[in-house]
Amino acid sequence: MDQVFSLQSEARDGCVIITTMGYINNVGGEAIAAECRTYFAGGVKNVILNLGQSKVVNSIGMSYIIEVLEQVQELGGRLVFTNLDGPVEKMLAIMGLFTFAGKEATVADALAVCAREAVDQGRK
Amino acid sequence: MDQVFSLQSEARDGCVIITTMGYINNVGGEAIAAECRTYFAGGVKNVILNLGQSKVVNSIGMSYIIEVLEQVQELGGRLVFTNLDGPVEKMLAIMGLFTFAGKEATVADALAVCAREAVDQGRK
Amino acid sequence: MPEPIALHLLLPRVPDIELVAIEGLEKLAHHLGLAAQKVGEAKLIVAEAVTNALEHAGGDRPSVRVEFTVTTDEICIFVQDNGNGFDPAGVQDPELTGKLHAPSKRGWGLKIMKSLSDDFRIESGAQGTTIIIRKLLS
Amino acid sequence: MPEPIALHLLLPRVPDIELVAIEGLEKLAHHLGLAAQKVGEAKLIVAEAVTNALEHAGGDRPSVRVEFTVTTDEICIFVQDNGNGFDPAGVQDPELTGKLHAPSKRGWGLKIMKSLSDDFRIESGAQGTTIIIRKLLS
Ligand SMILES: Nc1ncnc2c1ncn2[C@@H]1O[C@H](COP(=O)(O)OP(=O)(O)O)[C@@H](O)[C@H]1O
Ligand SMILES: Nc1ncnc2c1ncn2[C@@H]1O[C@H](COP(=O)(O)OP(=O)(O)O)[C@@H](O)[C@H]1O
Repeated sequence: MDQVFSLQSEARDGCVIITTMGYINNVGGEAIAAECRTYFAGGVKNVILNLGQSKVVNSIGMSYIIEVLEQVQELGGRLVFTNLDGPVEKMLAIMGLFTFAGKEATVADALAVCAREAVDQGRK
Repeated sequence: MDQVFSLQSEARDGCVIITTMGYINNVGGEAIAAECRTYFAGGVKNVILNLGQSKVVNSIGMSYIIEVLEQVQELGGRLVFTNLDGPVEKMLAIMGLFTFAGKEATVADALAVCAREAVDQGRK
Repeated sequence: MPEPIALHLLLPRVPDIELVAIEGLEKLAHHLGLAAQKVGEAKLIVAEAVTNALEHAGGDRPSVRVEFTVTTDEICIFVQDNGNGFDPAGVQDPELTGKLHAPSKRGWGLKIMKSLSDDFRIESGAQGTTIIIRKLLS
Repeated sequence: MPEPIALHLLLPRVPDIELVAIEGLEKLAHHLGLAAQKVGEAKLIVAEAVTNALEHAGGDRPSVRVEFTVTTDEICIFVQDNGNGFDPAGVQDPELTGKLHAPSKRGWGLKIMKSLSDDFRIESGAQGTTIIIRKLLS
């Protein structure tokens, strides 16, 4: 069964990697947004969101992810989703999230994307 | 939620240690009994049953444990339950299982009990 | 009297479906902050009652009705099947010594339900069987 | 036509109770061996529908009726609340660009349910709201 929500976070190379477990509703969404705010305050501006272990989410939970996207954009950073389960990926696509946020197979792929962009920005 | 049944087994010091995960009904009970039969055929005669991660069981599942107890008795071995969740312990007590089977806090405690008995039997 | 919270289910005969009822009871119990030991015992009662009901539910459409009514004082469990019923008075109390070396080691469900509950009622007839159980929380 | 399997629930307003319905659907789907992607999408529909229904269910006794009817061909989802209803035609289709920088980022439930289903019907009135969704499996 899709258990109660929990999350783990870790900063690496200027990105915060957030890995969620279980159902993301308003409570889980709010927890993700709060976690991001803490890292933003510490200077991080990219968010990698590994939702691989969240097979059930609701749109209220995802509305908090829009808030995260908004903040990332203001900071000139990036939001990248990873390890998406097929149905969740389809739902995020319906919401249009991949127009503004990235999507990678794994956290390692997402880290590589963020590193490449940092280099590109450095060149400009 | 109490997930689908699975088990792990390992032989140590003449005991098979069976660790179950999830709901034990007829399917899980039968799987435990089958696993024990394999080890009995290999010469093992003591069973340590760690039910710590099975918080829901039903009496049909437990009827297969009575079969295991019967076989252990025929072999002159012992059945010891470990890590019991309070409600499951109460249910096994209602069934009278602790008259014939042991109950220890941990697998390590159960292994010590079996080792002590092996020494005692050696002395006789 | 605290306002009771109710959850009703009508379950088909599908493997492990009793876990859905048990999960429902867990959510109510968690919301009310009930003691884990009592709730765990109630879950074992539900596992027995629903397993029996599903085993004996009858006809083309075997189905089992489960209703929980929960307060901070007690858990009420109602389980009803549409089977052929039985005579509860005719069921012998099981004994472990009698089950060891016997061909069938089953027959523990009713004893376990009675032992774990504070009030156990069973009504059975040709239309099916209903059990109603109360479990006090203090 | 394969014989449909039905599961009915009457849910109280308790945190995460929609997971009980979702778990029930999972058991039916697993029994019938349905494709994970379709079942996963159906679960997301249920999460949206039940969340809405619980949010708007009314009176002293907020409650939500959920019914699944499943075959190897399709999943039917019925969700009914006893709230005050609303006019579905009056709800604007959400756009992400409109939600970014807006005070409320919500308003995606109906769009998601419609997009993930093959047939979406909604009836709403002063007695409450009913949604009926079909999801084809092939
Ligand atoms: N819901 C029911 N409908 C019909 N018969 C039942 C029902 N529940 C129990 N019984 C009868 O009572 C007997 C004892 O039930 P129980 O103590 O639960 O053990 P078991 O189901 O393992 O035999 C069963 O074998 C069955 O004959
Ligand atoms: N079951 C319902 N009862 C009453 N109003 C509803 C119901 N479902 C949806 N609505 C109305 O439709 C609007 C849009 O719903 P939805 O798309 O699910 O997004 P959200 O619930 O996040 O606002 C809600 O804000 C609400 O006004």
